[in-house]
Order: sequence, then structure tokens, then C-alpha cells
Amino acid sequence: MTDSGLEFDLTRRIGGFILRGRASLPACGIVSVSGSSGAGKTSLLRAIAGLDSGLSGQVRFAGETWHDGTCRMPVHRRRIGIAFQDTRLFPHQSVAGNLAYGAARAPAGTPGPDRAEIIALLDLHPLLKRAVAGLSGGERQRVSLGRALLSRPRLLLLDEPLSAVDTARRNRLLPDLRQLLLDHGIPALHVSHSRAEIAQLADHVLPVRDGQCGACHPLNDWLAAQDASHPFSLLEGHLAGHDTENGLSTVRLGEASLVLPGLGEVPAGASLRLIVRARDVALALDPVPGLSIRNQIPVRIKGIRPQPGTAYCDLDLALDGQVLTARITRAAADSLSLETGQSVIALIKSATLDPAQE
Amino acid sequence: MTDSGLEFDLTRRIGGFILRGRASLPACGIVSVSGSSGAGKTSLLRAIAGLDSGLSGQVRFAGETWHDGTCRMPVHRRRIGIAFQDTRLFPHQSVAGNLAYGAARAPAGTPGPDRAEIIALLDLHPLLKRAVAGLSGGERQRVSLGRALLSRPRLLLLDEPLSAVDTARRNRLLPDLRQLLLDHGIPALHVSHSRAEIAQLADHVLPVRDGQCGACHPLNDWLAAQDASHPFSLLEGHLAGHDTENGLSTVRLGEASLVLPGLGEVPAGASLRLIVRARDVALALDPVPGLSIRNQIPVRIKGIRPQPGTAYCDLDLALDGQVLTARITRAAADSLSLETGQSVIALIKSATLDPAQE
Amino acid sequence: SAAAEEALIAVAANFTRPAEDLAAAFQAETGHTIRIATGSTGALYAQIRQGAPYDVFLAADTERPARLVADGLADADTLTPYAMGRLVLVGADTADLPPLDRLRAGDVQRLALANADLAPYGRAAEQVLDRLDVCLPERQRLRGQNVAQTLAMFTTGNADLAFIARAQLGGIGPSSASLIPADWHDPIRQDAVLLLQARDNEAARAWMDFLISPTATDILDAYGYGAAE
Amino acid sequence: MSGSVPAILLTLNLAAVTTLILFVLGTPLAWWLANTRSRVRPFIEAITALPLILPPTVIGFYLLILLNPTAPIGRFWVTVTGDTLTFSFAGLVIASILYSLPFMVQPLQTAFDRIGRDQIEAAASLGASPLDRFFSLVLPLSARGFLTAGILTFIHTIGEFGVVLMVGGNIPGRTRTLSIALYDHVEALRYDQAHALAAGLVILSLIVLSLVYWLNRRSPRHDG
Amino acid sequence: MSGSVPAILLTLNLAAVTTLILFVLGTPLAWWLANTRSRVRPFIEAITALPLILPPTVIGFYLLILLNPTAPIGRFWVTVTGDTLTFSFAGLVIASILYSLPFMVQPLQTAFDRIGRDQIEAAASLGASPLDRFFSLVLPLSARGFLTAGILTFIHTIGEFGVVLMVGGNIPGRTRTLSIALYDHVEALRYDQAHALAAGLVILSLIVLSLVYWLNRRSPRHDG
Ligand SMILES: Nc1ncnc2c1ncn2[C@@H]1O[C@H](COP(=O)(O)OP(=O)(O)OP(=O)(O)O)[C@@H](O)[C@H]1O
Ligand SMILES: Nc1ncnc2c1ncn2[C@@H]1O[C@H](COP(=O)(O)OP(=O)(O)OP(=O)(O)O)[C@@H](O)[C@H]1O
Ligand SMILES: [Mg+2]
Ligand SMILES: [Mg+2]
Repeated sequence: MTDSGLEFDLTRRIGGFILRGRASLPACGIVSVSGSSGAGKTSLLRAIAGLDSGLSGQVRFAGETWHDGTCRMPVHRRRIGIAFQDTRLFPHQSVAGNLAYGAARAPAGTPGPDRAEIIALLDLHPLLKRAVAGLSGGERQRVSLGRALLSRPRLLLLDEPLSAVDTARRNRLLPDLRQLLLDHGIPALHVSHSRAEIAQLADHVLPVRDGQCGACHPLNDWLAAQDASHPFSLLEGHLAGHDTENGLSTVRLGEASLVLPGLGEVPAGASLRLIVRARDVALALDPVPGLSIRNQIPVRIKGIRPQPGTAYCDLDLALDGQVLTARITRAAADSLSLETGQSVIALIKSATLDPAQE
Repeated sequence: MTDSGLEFDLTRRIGGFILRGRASLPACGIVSVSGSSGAGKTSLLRAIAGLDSGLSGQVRFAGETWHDGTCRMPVHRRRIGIAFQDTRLFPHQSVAGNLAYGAARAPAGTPGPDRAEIIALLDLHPLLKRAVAGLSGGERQRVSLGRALLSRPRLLLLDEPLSAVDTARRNRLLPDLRQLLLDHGIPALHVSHSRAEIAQLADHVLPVRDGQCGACHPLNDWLAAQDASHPFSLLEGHLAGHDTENGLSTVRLGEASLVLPGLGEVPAGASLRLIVRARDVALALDPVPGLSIRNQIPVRIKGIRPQPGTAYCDLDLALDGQVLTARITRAAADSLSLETGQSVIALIKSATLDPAQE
Repeated sequence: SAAAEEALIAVAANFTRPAEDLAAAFQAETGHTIRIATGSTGALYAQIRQGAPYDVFLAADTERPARLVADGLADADTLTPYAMGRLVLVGADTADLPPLDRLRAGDVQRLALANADLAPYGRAAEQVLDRLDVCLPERQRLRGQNVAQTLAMFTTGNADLAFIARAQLGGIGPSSASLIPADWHDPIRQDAVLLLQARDNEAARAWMDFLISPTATDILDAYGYGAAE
Repeated sequence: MSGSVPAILLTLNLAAVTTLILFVLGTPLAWWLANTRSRVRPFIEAITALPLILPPTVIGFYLLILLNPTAPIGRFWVTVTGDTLTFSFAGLVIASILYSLPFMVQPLQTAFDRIGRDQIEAAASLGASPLDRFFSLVLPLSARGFLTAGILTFIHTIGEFGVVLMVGGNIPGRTRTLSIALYDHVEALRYDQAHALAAGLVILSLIVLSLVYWLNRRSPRHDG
Repeated sequence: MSGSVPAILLTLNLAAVTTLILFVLGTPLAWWLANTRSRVRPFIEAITALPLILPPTVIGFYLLILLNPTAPIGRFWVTVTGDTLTFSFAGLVIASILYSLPFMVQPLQTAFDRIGRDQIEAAASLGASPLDRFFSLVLPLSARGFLTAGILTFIHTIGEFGVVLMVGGNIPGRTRTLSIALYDHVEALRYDQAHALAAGLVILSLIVLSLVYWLNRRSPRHDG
């Protein structure tokens, strides 16, 4: 058994729609499948799960052949957990019965998250005795996700698993879900229309467009590339310390440091990812006193990229070996006479870095 | 027949869950029902539609009694269009057949949007001949919404109608949908977990929490009040002119003016609503030269509201009769020694005002 | 009157074929039309009691016609025996011994006979078995509801011997038969009766007369029915 | 075989009329049974299954008693139509309806049972009245149930024999159905004619049934 | 009535055995019919409906020919068991199975037809093998279909009469079932006994059936 994860190279025709995909995904971590409605995300997940006939090509997982031409491993032997887009709970069983269904069928002794953990994660306790029929849309999705997790899957396929769950709960849930998957080494393929959800869950992103799978990108590249009108930068740093009185934390990025709110529970020294929206970064020629913006970081302009068709130009700013992108209006860039190589001050409001904001 | 819209005062018990609601909604415009998953939003819509038995209280619409104690008008006579959370398309009919179902049953001569209009709005043309079984999640939702619209309803109930539609398409669709409903004078009750969707569609918001309907608020009040961690301000102004070279527009707010990108199509003189996120507003003691932030607006501090449990304090800034809210860290406020009554400069990056950003 | 009329005759199922031949001859002779409805004697009796539109009842026994008379549904004056049944024992023609000898010798796996409760041929067969003192366990006795079913059990190879009516012999393939002496059992008398509702039906009255005419007797003889005394 | 033509026509007529009437009577009954929350439902369900429990001839016997011109129902029929109910086509139809009732009601109820409220609610919201919903939604969604019910009823009426024989009385051209004719052939030892009639019946039915099922082959399965 | 006890026991035994065997045989057949895309499906469906088309006595007649000890099947049975197939309990069971087949297969197929692939796919993804899926999912979701099929089969076997009479030969305690006993009473003009037996049968069935339907009253309806 090799160390490889999911590999596939497949074609499927459904009516007038053709799905084509070829990718090799890492053995662990979460890959989000992104694409507009009708792009073929669900179809891709179904093809990988082996739910559809008429598939040509290959699907391999962890060195095991799941599909090769005509030879096909039955779905139930693949040990995949699927959270279906339409939940598909069993109407004749209670919530507890649904949760137990997969768990009871997992080979004895398989490692995986245990029931209590999942129930706590998804807050299922108040629902356990309920019939499936009376659940609300979001409750159904949580049960469906829990059922998939409890079947001790070797691979998780999550098809818009939290689209009916409110943002607050989703924001609470996603980091914990991610941690759980990483802790138990369960790789996942995840479909969502919400950029925020992808950003919080994924390691990689697999774009799908008109039935064509693109190449798999690391999350940051995708976040930066996928939509030029919402550029981000991802900065790696580590926690330097907390200012508990003001509720602020300091993150060191090499020489520079950033102050931001609300990381109270992260231990000092832990490494962190910060997502900084380019539109939230302003530039000044010199440090500015008497300003509410506390993060004033010296950077050097590496490149200036005017964005045709918009009012903007984007600036790549060198920050101690990392790149911070700023988006300002062209008019502002002109009036400041910014040039490549120039040293400037990047201004970032702490409030825009709050991880509690979606 | 009075000019009133939907009025209800109802109670319903389902298992351990109790729904209580009392409201009087305007005769036209869109009311979004907001609340966390399981709060009772779907139950409220069902109660209004008359889909559940065991309801006590009253429901009246446009002066007509729909429900009063034991007397109940049958659902099919109420002429409600419902886009169900789980779509409920008819599996034995094609997409065109589903769309025609409601249309064929509308009383002849009822005014309402016509078929071509709806098909264009929802981009249903490529799907018309398709069987319902092969549709993707988002496609199903569009068909379901179209079916409800085509039944020439007097009231629309939309239960998370676009949760599986990608953001780009949803952003294109929502303003047109809103315009269509206003043009035809169809009032709607709309459920969504997405603040962006509510912000684009609603006139009023009806919060639901643990089965209790709250009071109905105008959209701006709700946007401001509903979640203290995301304060906004809504500024009314009018378009002063365009700088086509830089892709910028100027909006006058009394004495002050704001520069922002991307309003190219709005005619000069038109009045506008600008949503300014408090976290995007920075403060300076004096005008700052050499800064990429172009909007530097003199304001007076009307109030300072520290936000306990967070790193922030929010400042209400008087701007020519309107109020602009700024959120900065308490540490910054302290170091600038800000006080009520003080005149300061509000800094707002143009990029954060872009209406194209969600 | 000379006008041709029509009569509906209820006939015990095992008498269907002779009845058809009789009807043809009757029609040729009188010009009246006869239609035949068949059924088990018990069912026909029940139907007549419930108003069935039959004109004449040709029963397979004497009991049911007598009861109809007692019930006030049939004309007592017309009660006529029209045939005497004869019992035969049939067996495969490949056997060395005639069927009766095989029965005596106990060389029988399964014996088919009619249900004595329902069919006079069954009662007669039981009397023969008693008389011969054949002790055959119950499970070797196959009982048909009537002689037709009894015969079917034999013709389909499920019984090696069967007590049937001599009139049925013409309908079966090669086999050997032993005619049972008439005095070994109570007479198997079949009675006909005119139903009261057909009192004014010329065809029906003519039919009752025809039944005991020489033409009819000849036909019945050919089928193996003894003449009624 | 040519002698069987009136019997064939009579039989087809009887089966068709019985099936049609049972569609009309059985559908609302099955729908009610599938939807009611009434306490008496199990009892009514039991009653609809019951006509099978007694042997046909015995049912026929009791029907004879019930329908004869001196009994209330039979007398009413005579005064209305001038004809008796027993030993007539009308009587055969009543007997067949009664005896085939379970084959109509039970498969329909099975089919109705699995139609969720969801789609019905959607149709109601689109302005469809209960009757409209039934025809535009329930009927197509339970097509297979109607097919099963119709075929079981039709075929059972064709093969039915004991009840018909008893109530109808085997009157040629009037109440002698195909199955009675076939029975007569066997009873009268006309085996050749019986074989021919049986073979014809089986082959014809096989062709017709295959055709019906073939036309229905696009079942509403796999729709979710 | 006391004389009817062996007949009652025999009948219940026959109906139970027949229903059980038909559950085992009919379920996979119905499942196959509900799922296959094969071209021969309509033909097989027609065949499963067919045993009803011939009158019972005639079917019995052909079964006698088919099963008799000199025919291949009958001979085989004799060499294996030492007993003949006709006029034995085994023969009755075979005849009843054949004759009740449509009542088992058709309602089951109707029930299976409306189970969507969705749930089955979900169960497969949770590690349930096809057989496991059948028992843990299909079976409970088509409970009503099984109930209908079981009851129609059981009751039809009880009321069955023509076939059983022919193939069984009315041997008391061995092949004389209740319906034959009842028929005998009517034929032999023992009306009082017939009435008593029929009334007993009807009342008992009504009680038992009501109970069964009552236990099943929580139908899986309204689940969507
Ligand atoms: N029989 C068919 N004929 C034509 N097109 C089909 C057929 N079946 C599916 N499709 C199309 O395949 C496409 C992919 O569907 P899929 O469910 O994979 O989309 P998706 O990416 O999951 O979308 P969503 O986000 O809306 O769920 C859809 O456009 C759908 O219409
Ligand atoms: N029989 C029942 N017993 C107890 N609680 C019930 C029952 N039926 C419904 N409920 C509860 O009623 C609440 C309201 O459900 P509803 O579907 O209205 O929620 P919702 O606001 O639409 O949620 P979502 O956004 O997830 O769709 C849910 O918490 C649900 O669990
Ligand atoms: Mg999808
Ligand atoms: Mg809901």
C-alpha cells in the first residue's frame, strides 16, 4: 500500500453533460471542490464514490483500485462517508438510529472519531431521540454529516454539508471539524459555494467548470487567483503574546508584528495563518502619527499591477520574505507617485483582521 | 377589502417545540425572516401557508381571513407561491411541466410576471426539456422558484430559495428578482441564512428566535442592530459625478463627499444608499497627507461605546446630520485620547465601498 | 301450441354429454330449443331455491328433486326417474388382472372414488368396498367431488383404480373396466322434475315426455345407463 | 373453439365492467385508508381483505341468498329494472366486484401509502384542489399501483369461477363465462376442447399482459 | 364445528407454509422485476400475473397431469421422498404457491417500485452490502407492501378451493382443507353446519386481520 491519496482520471457522459476529471490528491487534508451551480461538483463526487454507472477511466485510493474500466469495487466496500446535498436520512429510523447505521457497519476496531465526540461537535444531543421527519433543514444536515463521520470512513465526501446551517453556528463548527479530520487523518473532498467555508476548511481547492476539473491548487493560491476582484494574502506567523486588558494579540511576521483582536485562546509561540484582504491594506509614504490604525508596517513595493476595467491597482509588498497585497485606487497610487522598489508603510486596521468576522 | 398586508397572531406546538408569532406586515415589499437553524423559520412559513394543522390564532391577508380558530381557508385557495427549502419538484414532469403546473391553475386574467420574463430571470431556458431527476441542487432551486413565481401568487413564501446557487449567480439574480416583485406588487416572506442575500432583497426583517417571532424591523435598523460584532452605517447621498478615467464616482453627503469605484451606470443626481462597515472606518486626529486613503472626512465624535468582551470600541460620528459608525480597538482610542465632541478625520478606503464586493 | 319454444335445463355436470345428445334429438323431433346449464347437483338445487330461471332439473340423485317438490318449487306429478347409473371400476389396461380382481387382491396404491356425501356414485362405491371387505386406509382413498373429478384423477395417472360411471367410459383412452353388478349397491337413480315456474312452458313439458320416450332410452343405453324402472 | 365466442365476449365484458367499477369504488376507499387517522381503519382494512377468506362457491351461495328477488336488495332491483339480480349480468358484476375488491384496494393502498405529503403540499400551494391534486399528482405517481390493481382485478375476474357459477348459473350467452365453459369441458370429459381453450386463453393473456407491462416499462422508479 | 378442527389446522398450516415460501421466492423475484432494465421484464411480469387467468379447477387438472407419479416431477418426488406429490401436503403447497404467486409478487413490486435510489445509495455509502441494505432499508420502507402481499397470499390460500380440491383429493386430515369442508356442507345441503363454519371463519378472520392491521397502523406515510 503506497502513501498516495485519491487519484482519478475519469470521463462520464450524462445526457448532454460531460464530466472530465484528472487529479491526484494528497493522502490527507481537505480539498474543496469549487465551481458554479451545475458545474459538475456533485457528479464528480458521485463518480469518485462509484454511485453512477457508465464511468470510464480510473479511480484509485490509497493504492487500492476503486474503478478501472469495467472493474468496479462496490460502493459499500470503499468505506466512504458521504454527506449528500439532500441529506438522505432514513425516514424509518430516529436520529440516533441514523447515526448508528454507519457506525454499526464499520469493521470492528477501525480507528476514528467516537460517538461522543461527534455528538458534541455537531451539537446533536438534543436531537437524538427525535424522528427524522420533524427536523429543520439545518438539523438534517448536521445529522447527515454526523452519520457520515460515524461510519469511520477512509475518505469523506461532503456535498454542501452546511448550506442550511446559520453562519454563526457554521463558524463555530468549521474549525473544530477541520481539527477532527486532521486529528484522525481522514482526507475529505468538500463542495461549497461559500468562500468563507472553503477558506476555513480547505487545504487545497479543486476548481470545476462546465464539467471540467481544473488543477488542484493550494488554498492560498486559489484564494488569490480565483477572483481578481477579491485579492487576499495569506501570511504565516506565530503568536508573540496577548494584551489581555485590551483583548489584543500580537502576531510576529519575521521582523514586523501585527496587532489583532480575539486570539485569546491560542498559546504563545503557536504558528498561525492570517488572511489579509487586499482592500483592507492602505499605504502611507511615512509612518502616520495620530491615527487609529495601529498596524503600520514598513514594506517595499515589489510590483504594481493596475487592474484594467476597474478603478484599482494592486501592489505586491515585500514583508520579510512574504508578500502582502494591497488594493488601492489608481487615483491614489498616482497621487502618491508610488513606484516599484519604493519603501512605504502598509496600514492595516486591527478590526479587519478579526478572525471572528466572516 | 382593506389595504393591509399579512397579519398574523398564532401559536403552534410541534412536539416539544412551540412557535409563537404576531406581526403585521406591509402590503408590499419583501420581508426576510432571519434566525438560526431550528429557530422556526420554516415552521412560521408553513403556519402562514396553512400547511399544518393544530394551529391556533389568526392569519389574515389583504383583509381576507385565512385562518381563525377552527375555520381555515384551504391552501389551494390562498394563492400563495412557495419555494420550499427542499424544492419538491414533481418527478413525473419535465422542468417545463413543473413550471406550467402552477401557471395552468392561476385564475385567468390574473396579472403577474409572464413566463418569458421568469425564464429569462432564472436562466431556465436550457433546462426546460430536462427531466427533474438529473438537475443539480442549484438548478432545482431555480426551477422551484420559477414555478412559485409563475403561479401568479398574491404572496410569495421563499424558504432559503437560493442556498445552493453560487454567489456570482445569486448576486446577479437578487436585484432583478427584487425589481420583479416590486414591479408586480407581490409581497414576499423570505428565509435566508445569508446576510448578503437579506441585505440585497429585503425591505424589512422579521427575526425569529427559539420559536418566538420578534418585531419587524426596517432593513437598516436590523443590519445595524442584529449583530453588534458587525456594525454598519447606512448613509444616504446622491451621485455628484464620475471620473471615468480612473473608474471612480463621487457621492455627496451634504457638505462632505466620498469617492468610490464602480458606479459608472448611475446617472448624476440619483440618490443612493451606501453601506459602510464600521471596521472599515479609521480615525485620524488631523488630515493625513501622503496616504493612499482618499476619503478623509471631517466628523465630530457624538459618542464612544466601548464593546465589553471585545477589543473594540465603536464611535458614532456626526457627518452632516447623519451618523457614521467607526470601530477601532480600545487601545487605539486610548492612545489617540479620543473624547466625545472632538472633531476628527474619518478615513474610508474607496476599495471598501465598492458595491461589487459582497 | 305448435309454436317452437325454448327451455332451460339444469343438468348435473356428469350428465352433460348425454344431455347434449338428447337435446339434439329432441330439437330435431319437436322443433323446440333446449339450452343446457350444468353444475353440481347441490349447487343447482341451491340456485333453484334462490329463483334460478331453470325449467327442468335433471339431478344426479333422487334426493334433491324430492326436496324441491317438498319445498313447493317443483311439480310432484312430473317427478320422473330418467336414468339408472351403473358403476364401473377402471384400471390401466396394462395390468394382467381385471380391475376388480386387483381391488380384491389389494393390488392398489390409490383408489379414486366420488365423495359419498355428495354423489350417489360415491355412496355406491363405498357400499361395494364394504361388501368386498376391502380395507384400504383413508389416505389411499382419493375423493373427487363428483365422478368427473374422480375420473380426472385416474386419467391424469394419479390413481391406479377408480370407481366411475359407465357412461364415462366413452370419454377415456385405453383402459380395462370391470362393470360392478347392479345389486352390489343401492340403485343409482337419477330423477328429473319440472319446476313449477315452467308449468306453462311447452318445450319443457315436451322434454319431460321425451325423456322417457324410446328415442331417449336408446341414447341413454348407448351411454351405458340402464333403463329406469 | 368457435362455440366459445359468446363466453369469451361475456367474460371480457364482465372483467372490464368489474375492473372499471372497482377503479371508481376502490380508489377513494384506498385513498381514505391510506390517509385516515380514524380508529376504525384497521377494521375497515380487514373487511376489504375478507372477501377472499371464503371459498368462491360458498360466497356465491350467500350472495344467492342475499340477492334473490325475495330479499330486500334483490326485490329493489326487480322493481327498478324489471330483471332479477341473480342469474343476470348485473348479478355477476356485483359478485365479481365483491370478490375482487381486495385485489383493487390493497395494491392501491400500498401505492398511496408511499406518496409523501411533500409533493401534495407543493401542489396545493400551486393552487391545485384536492381532486385536481389527485388526478395531476397522486395518479401519475402511483401509476404502478393502478396497473397492478387493474391487472389483478381483471385477471381474477376472468379466472373467477365459483362465485360466478353460483350467482350466474351457467346460462349460455347470459352468464356462462369462459372459465365456466372451460370447467364444463373438463367436467364433461371434452379434454381436447379444454386443452385448446386453456392454451388459447393462456397465450392470449400472455401477449396482452406482456404488451401492457411493456407499455408501462418506464416506471417512475429512480426519481427520488 | 368440532369435526372441522383437523381441517382448520390443515388450512392454517397450508396457508402459513405457502405464505412463508412465497415470501422467500417472491421477494427476490419482485425486487428483480422492480430493478431490472432487462428486455424480458414485461414478459416475466405477465407470467407472474398469469396463474389467475385459468379457473382453479382447470389449473388443478393440469397440475394433476404435471405432478402425477408417472410425470418427471412427480416421479422425481416419489424417488426422493417415497411419497407422491399429488394428494399430499407437499402437492397442496406447490399448487397453492403457484396459484397465489401473483398476490405475493405484484404488491411487493408495487412497493419496491416507489423506493428511491437515494436512500439505497446512502446506505451503500455507509458500508451496507446489498443484502444488508435490503433488510435494513428496503424491508422496513416497504413494510406495507409486505403486509399486503402476506395477507392477500395467506387469505387467498385459505379461501382457495378448486386447485386444492383437485390436487389434494379431499383426504380428511391430510388434504381436506377448511374451504373444501365448507363446500361439502353446502353441496350436501347441511346448511346449518355451513352457516356455522362460515360465520366462524369470517368472524375469526375479521378479528385476526383487524389486529394485524392495527399493529401496522403506524404506517411509514408522511415521511417524505
Ligand atoms: N440527463 C442529463 N442531461 C443533461 N444534463 C444533465 C443530466 N444529468 C445531469 N446533467 C447536468 O449535469 C450538470 C452537473 O450536475 P451536478 O449535480 O454535478 O452539478 P453541481 O456542480 O453539483 O451543481 P449544484 O451546485 O447546483 O449542486 C448539471 O448542469 C446538470 O444539469
Ligand atoms: N415533532 C417535533 N418535536 C420536537 N421538535 C420539533 C418537532 N418538529 C419540529 N421540531 C423543531 O422545530 C424547530 C423549528 O423547525 P424549522 O424547520 O421551523 O426550523 P428552521 O428555522 O426552518 O431551521 P433551518 O434553518 O435549519 O431550516 C426545529 O428545532 C425542530 O427540531
Ligand atoms: Mg450539487
Ligand atoms: Mg427551515
